[in-house]
Amino acid sequence: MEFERPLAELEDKLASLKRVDLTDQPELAAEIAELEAEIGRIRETLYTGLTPWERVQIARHPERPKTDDYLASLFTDVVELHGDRLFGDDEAMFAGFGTLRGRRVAVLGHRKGKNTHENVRRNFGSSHPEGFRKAERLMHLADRFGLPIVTFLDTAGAYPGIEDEDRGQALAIAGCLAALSRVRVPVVVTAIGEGGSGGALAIGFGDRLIMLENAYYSVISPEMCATILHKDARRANEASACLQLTAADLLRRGLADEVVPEPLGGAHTDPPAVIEAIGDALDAALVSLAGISREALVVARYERLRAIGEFTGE
Amino acid sequence: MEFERPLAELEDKLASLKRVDLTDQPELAAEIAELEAEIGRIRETLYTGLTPWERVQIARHPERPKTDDYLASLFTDVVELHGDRLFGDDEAMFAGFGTLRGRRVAVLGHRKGKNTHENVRRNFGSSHPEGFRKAERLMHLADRFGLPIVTFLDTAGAYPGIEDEDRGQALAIAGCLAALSRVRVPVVVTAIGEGGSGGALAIGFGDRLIMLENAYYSVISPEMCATILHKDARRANEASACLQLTAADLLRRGLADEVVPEPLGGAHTDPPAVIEAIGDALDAALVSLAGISREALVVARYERLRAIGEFTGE
Amino acid sequence: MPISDWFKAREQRRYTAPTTTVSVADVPDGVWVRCEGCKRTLYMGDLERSEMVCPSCGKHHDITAPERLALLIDEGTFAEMDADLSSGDPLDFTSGKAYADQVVAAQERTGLPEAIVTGTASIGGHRVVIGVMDFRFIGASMGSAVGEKIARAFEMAATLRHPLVMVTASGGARMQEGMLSLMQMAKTSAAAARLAEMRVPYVAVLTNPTMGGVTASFATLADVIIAEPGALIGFAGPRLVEQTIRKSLPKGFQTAEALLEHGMIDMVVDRRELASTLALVLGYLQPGDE
Amino acid sequence: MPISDWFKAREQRRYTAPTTTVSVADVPDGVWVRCEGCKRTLYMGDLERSEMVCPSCGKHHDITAPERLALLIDEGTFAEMDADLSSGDPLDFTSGKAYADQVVAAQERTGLPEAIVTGTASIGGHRVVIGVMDFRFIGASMGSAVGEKIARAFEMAATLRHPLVMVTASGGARMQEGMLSLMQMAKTSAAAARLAEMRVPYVAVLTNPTMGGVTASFATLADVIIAEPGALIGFAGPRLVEQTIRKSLPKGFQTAEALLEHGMIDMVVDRRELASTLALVLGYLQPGDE
Ligand SMILES: [Zn+2]
Ligand SMILES: [Zn+2]
Repeated sequence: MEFERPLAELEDKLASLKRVDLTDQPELAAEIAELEAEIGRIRETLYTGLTPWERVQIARHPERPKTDDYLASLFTDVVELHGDRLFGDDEAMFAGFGTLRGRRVAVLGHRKGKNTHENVRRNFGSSHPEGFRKAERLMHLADRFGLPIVTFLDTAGAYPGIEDEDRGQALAIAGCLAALSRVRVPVVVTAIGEGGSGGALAIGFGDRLIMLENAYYSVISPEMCATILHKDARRANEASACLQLTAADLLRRGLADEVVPEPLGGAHTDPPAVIEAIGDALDAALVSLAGISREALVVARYERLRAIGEFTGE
Repeated sequence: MEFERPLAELEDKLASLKRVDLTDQPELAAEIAELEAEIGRIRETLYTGLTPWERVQIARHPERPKTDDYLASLFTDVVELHGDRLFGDDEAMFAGFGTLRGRRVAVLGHRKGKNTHENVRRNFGSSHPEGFRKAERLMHLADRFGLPIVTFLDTAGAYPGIEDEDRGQALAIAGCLAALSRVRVPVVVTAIGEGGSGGALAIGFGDRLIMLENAYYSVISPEMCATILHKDARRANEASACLQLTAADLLRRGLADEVVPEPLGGAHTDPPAVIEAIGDALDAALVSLAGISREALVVARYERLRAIGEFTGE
Repeated sequence: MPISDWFKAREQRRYTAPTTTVSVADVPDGVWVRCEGCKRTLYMGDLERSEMVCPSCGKHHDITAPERLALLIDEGTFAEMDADLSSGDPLDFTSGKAYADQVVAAQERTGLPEAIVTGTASIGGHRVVIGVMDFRFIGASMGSAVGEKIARAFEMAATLRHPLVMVTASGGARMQEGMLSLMQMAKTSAAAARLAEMRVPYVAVLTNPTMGGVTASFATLADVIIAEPGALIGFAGPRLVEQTIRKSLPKGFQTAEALLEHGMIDMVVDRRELASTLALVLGYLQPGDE
Repeated sequence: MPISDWFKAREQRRYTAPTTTVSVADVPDGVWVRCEGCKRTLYMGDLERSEMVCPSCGKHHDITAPERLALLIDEGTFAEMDADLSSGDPLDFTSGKAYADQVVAAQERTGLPEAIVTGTASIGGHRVVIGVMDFRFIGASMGSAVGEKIARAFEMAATLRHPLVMVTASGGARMQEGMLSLMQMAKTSAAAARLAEMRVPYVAVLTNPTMGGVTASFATLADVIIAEPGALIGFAGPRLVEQTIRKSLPKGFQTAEALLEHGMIDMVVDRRELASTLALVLGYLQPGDE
């Protein structure tokens, strides 16, 4: 990633130094040690003081763990359900059942691919209306049979295509919002990467919101915000900061309930640890919601949503 | 229509006789009188002893009053609702609200056109999945807001196209059947022309079934039945008789509640009278259902359906 | 043979060589059959051991209702319901082959009283009500008796609050019972809708072929819809569609795989994994609160 | 000018010459305006008398929330709700034009505290709760205050069991309030879903333009959806769609008429018939039993 370049240069230098035979040039040993210390300091500074835009880039890192990775590592007995029963099956949206540490749940998740082939099939994680309608179908199933809902957010947004508009992208998203607000089962949302606008929100609110440290969740993409404000998408850096889209921002505002830390450099540097940490957070959230009655859950979720917003007057 | 040909020939002869100047040939007056009497006798025989296949032909007569005619004559304050909110609006299916003699109801009806242009737009009255999904949407609306449902059947059947199959024709019909069986409002069905198979049934059962004398309602088209049985669609005449598809047949079996008589020759010979008679029957049916509680309606409709069928064993 | 006897004779059971899709080759004792999928000659014993799925090409050959039950349910758990229900001839339908004769012939050929077998059973330890249609019986078309057995199965599931599993195969409504058959679509759909209102799960398994009035009623009203690979599933028959649109049908039209792509079914499951998949799905579908 | 005063001054009211779609011609006193639909020069008085619908080409020019209210509701029946609610600046958003300044400027320009006016009223004798958005106010984008007023309107409809009528126009979520704005989509949808569960009717009137987070939330969750002719309605903005697919958009894309054809809305109604159509529809939508 762009902001990692100074670090990468030092690391390259270190690597070449290490290739030298130290028996010929013993004075290099000290230089190497110093360089290693320097790299450690820079790494620390670089990743602890990440700007929002840098976090957005980490959230988009191609090696970052994806919905599929969480499904594979955290869940047993996974059953994928396909189709909206209306028009198609959208591979950009996972819908199904799974068992998380012994607990049966319904799972929804945006689905980016691991490679170009998968990404083409999955439209790079941007759902068509069929994906949202499949998600809504699963919400109703979960509600009928008392399965808690766990969702994984990782999308740049709903796909803005001609056919998507013609087939009611807006209505499909609205349908999810209405359904998710009324399901009488616990809903736990995890933001694991990108949280782009309405396409993320469609499966992106509930009784708990857990965010990875470098996940972002935003009303608009930084690039489009910059385009609107400055007619210059390259000012996304600045826009990212204005939008308050980081996990820390959401936690501070009470929109997120918990931020799960990532290793230095981002989740992709140690996927197993990050996935396990999300598993712990999910499990704890589900435990905390397990005793609440169906009616109380819906009332509490409604009140949670109703409380969001800052305005003047009363 | 084919079976009317002998009558038509006599009527032609009568017409030519009447063009003759009787002052020259006074002996013709007696001949004319006799011919008129003969025509009356034939007409009486022809139309009172109609075969099922002849009734099917009358039910398909292009001049027969259609859903649009009933809408225009019987209802005031008609509001048409469009669209399935998913993919399209199907003009082969009318959905909306109307007021019948002061009573507000939801209206569904198969819609044939009056001319080629209309028929192309309306696919000759054969619905696509969108038509059934629009109908299902209206059923739910009527249920939510306590509007009795009145339906008009007049379709050769659901359209058997490639795209229709791909977009779930079967599921769309099944959705209507499920919804119509559970709506907590009165449902009165009128069979005014063709009642072709699943496409008719989708809006074709309820708490009362009123049939016009020459309307038919059948599990399969006579032509397709003949093709299956005899590999010869021209034996539809024979198949029509076997299928017991006339209004009288349905009344006898308890599937229809009432048969509204048509004038000699069929409904197209006096549309206003037929439409008014259907209005009377509809009104009476709605009155008879008006006092029943929502729960009792659904239970009674379920029991009505459950009682249908003749088999051995218990 | 009644189902109960059939289960007793389970040790001796043999799959029916399904003449519709597998042609018994002219080798002694019908021991060799030819797969219509890959045209290879297979040893019937091998085909049986892989549940009538061709070990070579994966083609799923049609199987009978008793064979299906034996594959799906936990041994010894099946209790048949409504075994004495069978078709009358309400329309005295004699055009073509007389309907009454067809019924008797089907009963003799299949050993079944009707085109569907229903009962209570367990699948992977999950108590269910189950119905399995048998295409050999007048194309498993749905007349009064079939509709009645289906409606009763839904009602039994409602009463017991056990999930319902329906394994379908059907040419559609049974035209020889006229409007009584068409109304079975409404009757079975009403029973399915009532069960759904009660939050009792319903899983459908669509097998080859499931068409017409069955697809357009209870079969597709399930919470989860599974289909077997290659199964023909649709509303209108392919020949009617072809005649109507006057062009040839696209490859794979109305197959389970096409329906999956068009979003109409949840999954396509190999027969050899069907029982375990059903058990897995049933584990998630516990009846909800009323 | 507060709505109450505005109604008092009704006799003197004039439609705003909507500079976005009608350009005031350089004739004295702005008495003549040019219609952007047909490019003809119209006498403003004629345009006003036809409710800002061009008498020549039928183009529906944008109108303000007070103008809309005056057109739709029975005279003297409007009681405004939550008139003191307006936007804060929770993110201290200063990139581009400072948000706080934008709000003040919009308030001064429109005389409205926020981008939506809500209240109780009658339409053709039917008691309703009504909300009308005003596109002049920062594109009637939905921030916290707009979302709050909408949620309260849904809740008032629930309490009174009176139908809700929402007249929308919006560019979508208000980005200057960040995630607080996005969450208003969920909040308003939840309020709409709750009202629907209570079987209280909800009619939406989508006017030009209704886009983004408003279309994708409460606006399309109505029981009956009406749109004005030619209104632009969609999720993604046309420019974004064009950039994404890299080809030009089909004619009529995202218009009310296209949405009607695609089955997304119930009807397209001429503004001059909107009040009577609403009254007609409301006559059918009586709150159902709970
Ligand atoms: Zn093979
Ligand atoms: Zn004009």
